[in-house]
Amino acid sequence: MQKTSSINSSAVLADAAILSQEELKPGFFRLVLSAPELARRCQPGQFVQVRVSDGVAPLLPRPISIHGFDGEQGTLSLLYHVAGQGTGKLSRLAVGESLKIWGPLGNGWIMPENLTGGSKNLVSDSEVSDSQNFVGGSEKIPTDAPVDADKILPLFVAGGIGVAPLPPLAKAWRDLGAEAILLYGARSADQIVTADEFTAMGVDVRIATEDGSEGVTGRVTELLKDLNTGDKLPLLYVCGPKPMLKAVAQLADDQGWLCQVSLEERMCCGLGACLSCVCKTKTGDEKVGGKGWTHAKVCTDGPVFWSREVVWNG
Amino acid sequence: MQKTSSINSSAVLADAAILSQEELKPGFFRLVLSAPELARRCQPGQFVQVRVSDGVAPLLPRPISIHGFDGEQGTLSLLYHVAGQGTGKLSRLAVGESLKIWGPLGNGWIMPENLTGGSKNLVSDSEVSDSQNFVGGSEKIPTDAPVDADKILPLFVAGGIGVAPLPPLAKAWRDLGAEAILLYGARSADQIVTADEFTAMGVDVRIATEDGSEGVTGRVTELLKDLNTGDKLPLLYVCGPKPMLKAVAQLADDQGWLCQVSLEERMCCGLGACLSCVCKTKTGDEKVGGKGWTHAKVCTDGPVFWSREVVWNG
Amino acid sequence: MGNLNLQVNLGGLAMKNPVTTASGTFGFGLEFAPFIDLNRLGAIVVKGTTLEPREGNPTPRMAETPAGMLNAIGLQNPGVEAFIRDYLPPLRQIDTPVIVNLSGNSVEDYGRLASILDGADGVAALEVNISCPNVKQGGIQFGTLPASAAAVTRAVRENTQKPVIVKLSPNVTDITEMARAVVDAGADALALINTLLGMDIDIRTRRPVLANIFGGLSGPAVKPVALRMIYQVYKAVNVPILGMGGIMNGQDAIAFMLAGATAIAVGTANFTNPRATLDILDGIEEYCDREGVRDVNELIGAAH
Amino acid sequence: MGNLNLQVNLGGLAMKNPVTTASGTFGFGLEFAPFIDLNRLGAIVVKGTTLEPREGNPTPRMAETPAGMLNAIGLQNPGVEAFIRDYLPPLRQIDTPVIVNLSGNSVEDYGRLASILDGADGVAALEVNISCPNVKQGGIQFGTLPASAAAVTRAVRENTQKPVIVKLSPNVTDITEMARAVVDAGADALALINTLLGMDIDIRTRRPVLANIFGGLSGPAVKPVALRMIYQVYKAVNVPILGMGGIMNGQDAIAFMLAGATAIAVGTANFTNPRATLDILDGIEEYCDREGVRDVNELIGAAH
Ligand SMILES: Cc1cc2nc3c(=O)[nH]c(=O)nc-3n(C[C@H](O)[C@H](O)[C@H](O)COP(=O)(O)OP(=O)(O)OC[C@H]3O[C@@H](n4cnc5c(N)ncnc54)[C@H](O)[C@@H]3O)c2cc1C
Ligand SMILES: Cc1cc2nc3c(=O)[nH]c(=O)nc-3n(C[C@H](O)[C@H](O)[C@H](O)COP(=O)(O)OP(=O)(O)OC[C@H]3O[C@@H](n4cnc5c(N)ncnc54)[C@H](O)[C@@H]3O)c2cc1C
Ligand SMILES: Cc1cc2nc3c(=O)[nH]c(=O)nc-3n(C[C@H](O)[C@H](O)[C@H](O)COP(=O)(O)O)c2cc1C
Ligand SMILES: Cc1cc2nc3c(=O)[nH]c(=O)nc-3n(C[C@H](O)[C@H](O)[C@H](O)COP(=O)(O)O)c2cc1C
Ligand code: FES
Ligand code: FES
Repeated sequence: MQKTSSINSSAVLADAAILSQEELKPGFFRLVLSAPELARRCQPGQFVQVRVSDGVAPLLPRPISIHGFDGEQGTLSLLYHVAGQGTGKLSRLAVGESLKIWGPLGNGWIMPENLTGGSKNLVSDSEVSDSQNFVGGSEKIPTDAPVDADKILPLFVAGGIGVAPLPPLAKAWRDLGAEAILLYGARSADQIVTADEFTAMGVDVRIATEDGSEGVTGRVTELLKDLNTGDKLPLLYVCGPKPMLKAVAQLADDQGWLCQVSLEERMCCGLGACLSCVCKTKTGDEKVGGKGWTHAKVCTDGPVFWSREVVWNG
Repeated sequence: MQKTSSINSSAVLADAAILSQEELKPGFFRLVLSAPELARRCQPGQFVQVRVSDGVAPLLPRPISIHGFDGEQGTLSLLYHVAGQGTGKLSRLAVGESLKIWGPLGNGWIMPENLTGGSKNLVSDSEVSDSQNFVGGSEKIPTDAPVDADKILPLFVAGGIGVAPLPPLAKAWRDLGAEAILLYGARSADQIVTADEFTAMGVDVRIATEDGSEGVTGRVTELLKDLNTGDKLPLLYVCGPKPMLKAVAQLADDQGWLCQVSLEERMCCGLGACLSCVCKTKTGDEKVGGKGWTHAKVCTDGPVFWSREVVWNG
Repeated sequence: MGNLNLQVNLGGLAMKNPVTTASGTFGFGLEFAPFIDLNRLGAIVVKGTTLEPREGNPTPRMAETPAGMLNAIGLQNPGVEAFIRDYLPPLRQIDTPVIVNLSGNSVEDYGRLASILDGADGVAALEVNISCPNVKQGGIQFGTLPASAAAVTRAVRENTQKPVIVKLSPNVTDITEMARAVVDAGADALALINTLLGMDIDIRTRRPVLANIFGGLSGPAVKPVALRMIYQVYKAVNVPILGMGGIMNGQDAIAFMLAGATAIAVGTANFTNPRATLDILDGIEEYCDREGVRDVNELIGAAH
Repeated sequence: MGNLNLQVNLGGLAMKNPVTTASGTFGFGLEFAPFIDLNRLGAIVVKGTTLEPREGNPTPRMAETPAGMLNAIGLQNPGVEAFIRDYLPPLRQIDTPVIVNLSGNSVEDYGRLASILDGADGVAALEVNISCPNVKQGGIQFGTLPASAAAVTRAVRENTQKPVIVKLSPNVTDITEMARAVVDAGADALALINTLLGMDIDIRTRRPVLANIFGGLSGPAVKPVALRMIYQVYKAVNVPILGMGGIMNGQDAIAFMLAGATAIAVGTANFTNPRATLDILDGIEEYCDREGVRDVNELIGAAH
């Protein structure tokens, strides 16, 4: 059977009206859209495809994480950084104009409710070798023992615009009363956005900037060293550029912490159809003559993977 | 020597700010631009190239007639009808935005001051056979006898949006105190624009609509029949769709009237460089073994030609 | 519109309308089920299938270009056995014929694939992708030599009763020569065009953008080339054509039919709008309605 | 920027910088004088010239396409004698080498054109357009058969002392085969790409848009194909390349040089911006400045 997990069965196409567009810091924008049907279906960590033109420039949609959603209000918010033609054009759209977007797409972060109880949520390290079921990471936990949400220290780790998909997740942990930490690294203070909104949710926000203009001087990995985790097991939720993901995943692995990463790849469809967005994930089948890896689709098998699923040196 | 008449030596490239954009009738727009250097150089009947995007959609500039210019104010106005992608995009631009335009391009209408006196302005029918000098029509008059401006009845003939390049010409004749007539044909009343501005200049405006919703029912040629020209020689200035130009030119020819037409062709450069915009003009060299016609460039040899230069059945 | 006939016949494959999907851009079909009713399509052409599973090329596998895109997926697919086992059963639930696109390293590969798929219930026709490197001939594409294209066509023809559609590569000097070669070898229909070979360079890194260096260009940018080749091939051979290459809307689809296509495939447009196929079908109907066309078959080749 | 070397050598033609114009898009040069200082260009390639004057094709001769355009001018030009008499003298006043693009109906035509132009003062090099139908061979293009392309090249080579640049057609299966054939026949440099053969159809009239039916596709749409061919040819032969095909800005020009071009030509971009050539030159300088490039020659082929 075709893996149904890799079909975005709840995705919808929407003509989303722009409710607000705000430049938070130079080049960093928050866009709020009206898309009731879509907003109702979102899970933290999912993304949408955004078509910024109705012509050929640019031709392809841009994948953007869901920064916030409100099923009751029917709204969706996106946080983005102007990187080129597409995001540049997006930033020049005004309230009242509308955009074609589709989603929610992909598998999001593992949510607290999926950590407790039920054996289906628990996976031992040895099961990593099951290539058939491994991909589509957020449903299984690669630890040796069951974990309950109240034994977990949620640790959000953001590099730059990687902060975008974290707020809905932080909200979910806040609703459980969990103490959570955001480690947020950026080039400089003028690239730090929405940090106060995490603070407002009770998240302990710690900042590192490369030029030292805010918080600790250095990269986000600095903040991970000598972290006091108390008697809890840290669960890292990491989003940022690939080298940062890799460094954080390495650190987490060394410490035996749980770690999820949200990957990025160039995408066409976002639907699992075109196979442009693949990443190498482990199959564990070396022992049975396999090559030990396969190409998973970032768009539908991810974008969130357990860090230990990912082949980092490939 | 390369014909210097086919180089737009006075053309300039301008970043023209939009001063106003007004929808006169559904789909008919008047755009006023700030382009001081360019405005100073315009002659009635010339056109500009307008680049409506800075990307690839559309890729090529659009040729639009100069509807008005004011050298002192440094402004230029364009009158256009939304025909497709390019003019559609143009119509959505707002005050404060700017456009790349270049011009003035081409040879405009014959002006009253070029009609009187000096032998250089006078050409006899027999000279039509001079292929070297014939092209670039507005400087010579294909009649048997010299004509003075005060013996002329200026007759503006517009088909639809063909009214666009006529106001600066009407102004020039008004400044001479000439009695002028505008014959204006359109599909229906809601495609008649700026007629009152001609009236305000003292022009006798006569309208024909195909559906009879304004003026005479029928085509603009209806208005030409039984026209009382008094003791004057009509000089027709015609702009509109090709079949209409042809019909009017035929009528004028039959009557022995003077007639200039403004032609349209698909253009790339507008500068005489690419040769996409050609039309067949007469060389009169059949008798000496030639084929009797050549390909002239609408952009630099025209867009205004004497109707008798043009090969209408080619 | 009730009176409009949309049915066409693509070399023996009866289709309820001319709209199909371009292989590799529509996955195995179900990926688009959240957005469109797959039953409304004329046919579904699925991702290119090979004898063995393939992991394809390293990333980046795609790059956007002016009005187009480059891809170098490298035929990642689960292999024909897994296709028949895992992907075909749900497709059989849909009331739309499924066309399987096949690729191989050798003439024998194509023959074996054809015979395996000939026995598969739910496969309506085979589309033979000849833009694949011929391993035995040192990587030269089957699709660029008339003789090898004909050999591949014959191998497929001899191993199946199903309609054989041969998909031509546009990277050739004379597309009509290729068309004649494969029609003579038994093709029931032709599909064109596959992608134009292209590349892009990152001026910051000073390296090719795609890990594979070269990739296939598709999208609106290639439309004029596609229309030209279809127009030429329509004149040259007497089998129906499945036209594709940059079709974005109903108007484009009509232009392809006027050039000579009996049916059309929607490729890159699926990425720009997941409802593209049905929007295009609606656009075709609107055009026929407006222009008084009672049967889409009237349009085929009408620009000649 | 004062230290930046922009000089390049295109098969014996010394140029003060790599920016030239694509034949047929820049007229005879003076048309652009109101907008740019022609003295700043690396070279000017003028409109295709033939032995006799030609009136070219009927209109419409051009159509816009997604990110590109089709043209079917049909080589309208005043003929080589009128070119030398009327157009060359003012060009001699400009301190920029003039490259004349030539086209013929037969191998002999090319030879005669070359010998006439060889004697013309102010002609710095010849660019041989081999994308012309060979009347003697029933209209097949010289540019699609290695043997006829070589014959044309040889005819030109034997009749001139000036650098011979052969301009290749992209409408071939194997561009490297063509490149090798003309280099072996004596080409000092290669120019690529000429236009891709394409067409468009008007769905209202149901007729081809161009009076000539087919036309040549140029502009950003073809850029990925141009880059690919230049990359391939750079690897295959050892003569300098004049690269073109959709160059719109300095970044595009840099990509072409990285792919292997020694100089670049600006074509369709001249229509979108009459200052395109100099804006591109400025863009090349800015890139070099920003990236610490001291000599543009460092960039040539650096993506390999
Ligand atoms: C699942 C996912 C979620 C994302 N979420 C966000 C977000 O919330 N906020 C945000 O600012 N950015 C996000 N990105 C990155 C964003 O998609 C790119 O910055 C954007 O596509 C760049 O487009 P552009 O036209 O502005 O830049 P260009 O450089 O002009 O893009 C050119 C091409 O490259 C592709 N591309 C370039 N960079 C990337 C990239 N990093 N990932 C994928 N494709 C890329 C584009 O799709 C496009 O086809 C996300 C990417 C993915 C894959
Ligand atoms: C000298 C000249 C002066 C003109 N003056 C005016 C004017 O004052 N007001 C006005 O409304 N229109 C004028 N036109 C016509 C105007 O240029 C076209 O309507 C416009 O280019 C259509 O562009 P589009 O993108 O909206 O339509 P599309 O149909 O999308 O255009 C597609 C392509 O065809 C070309 N094209 C289409 N129609 C024409 C045409 N009639 N003439 C030339 N090229 C065409 C365009 O340049 C473009 O490349 C003039 C044309 C010429 C040649
Ligand atoms: C991402 C992608 C993958 C493709 N994979 C295949 C394939 O597996 N087999 C094949 O024959 N064609 C493949 N193609 C080519 C398309 O089927 C089609 O021929 C081409 O894209 C032109 O159509 P378009 O411009 O509408 O996309 C692929 C195209 C794209 C964009
Ligand atoms: C209107 C037009 C006319 C052209 N005429 C010629 C020509 O006479 N000779 C020639 O070799 N190439 C001719 N070309 C091809 C260009 O020189 C160039 O190779 C091609 O347009 C690709 O470059 P571009 O995409 O930058 O325009 C012409 C192109 C255009 C657009
Ligand atoms: S983007 Fe198409 S499969 Fe992931
Ligand atoms: S538009 Fe280029 S010559 Fe007239």
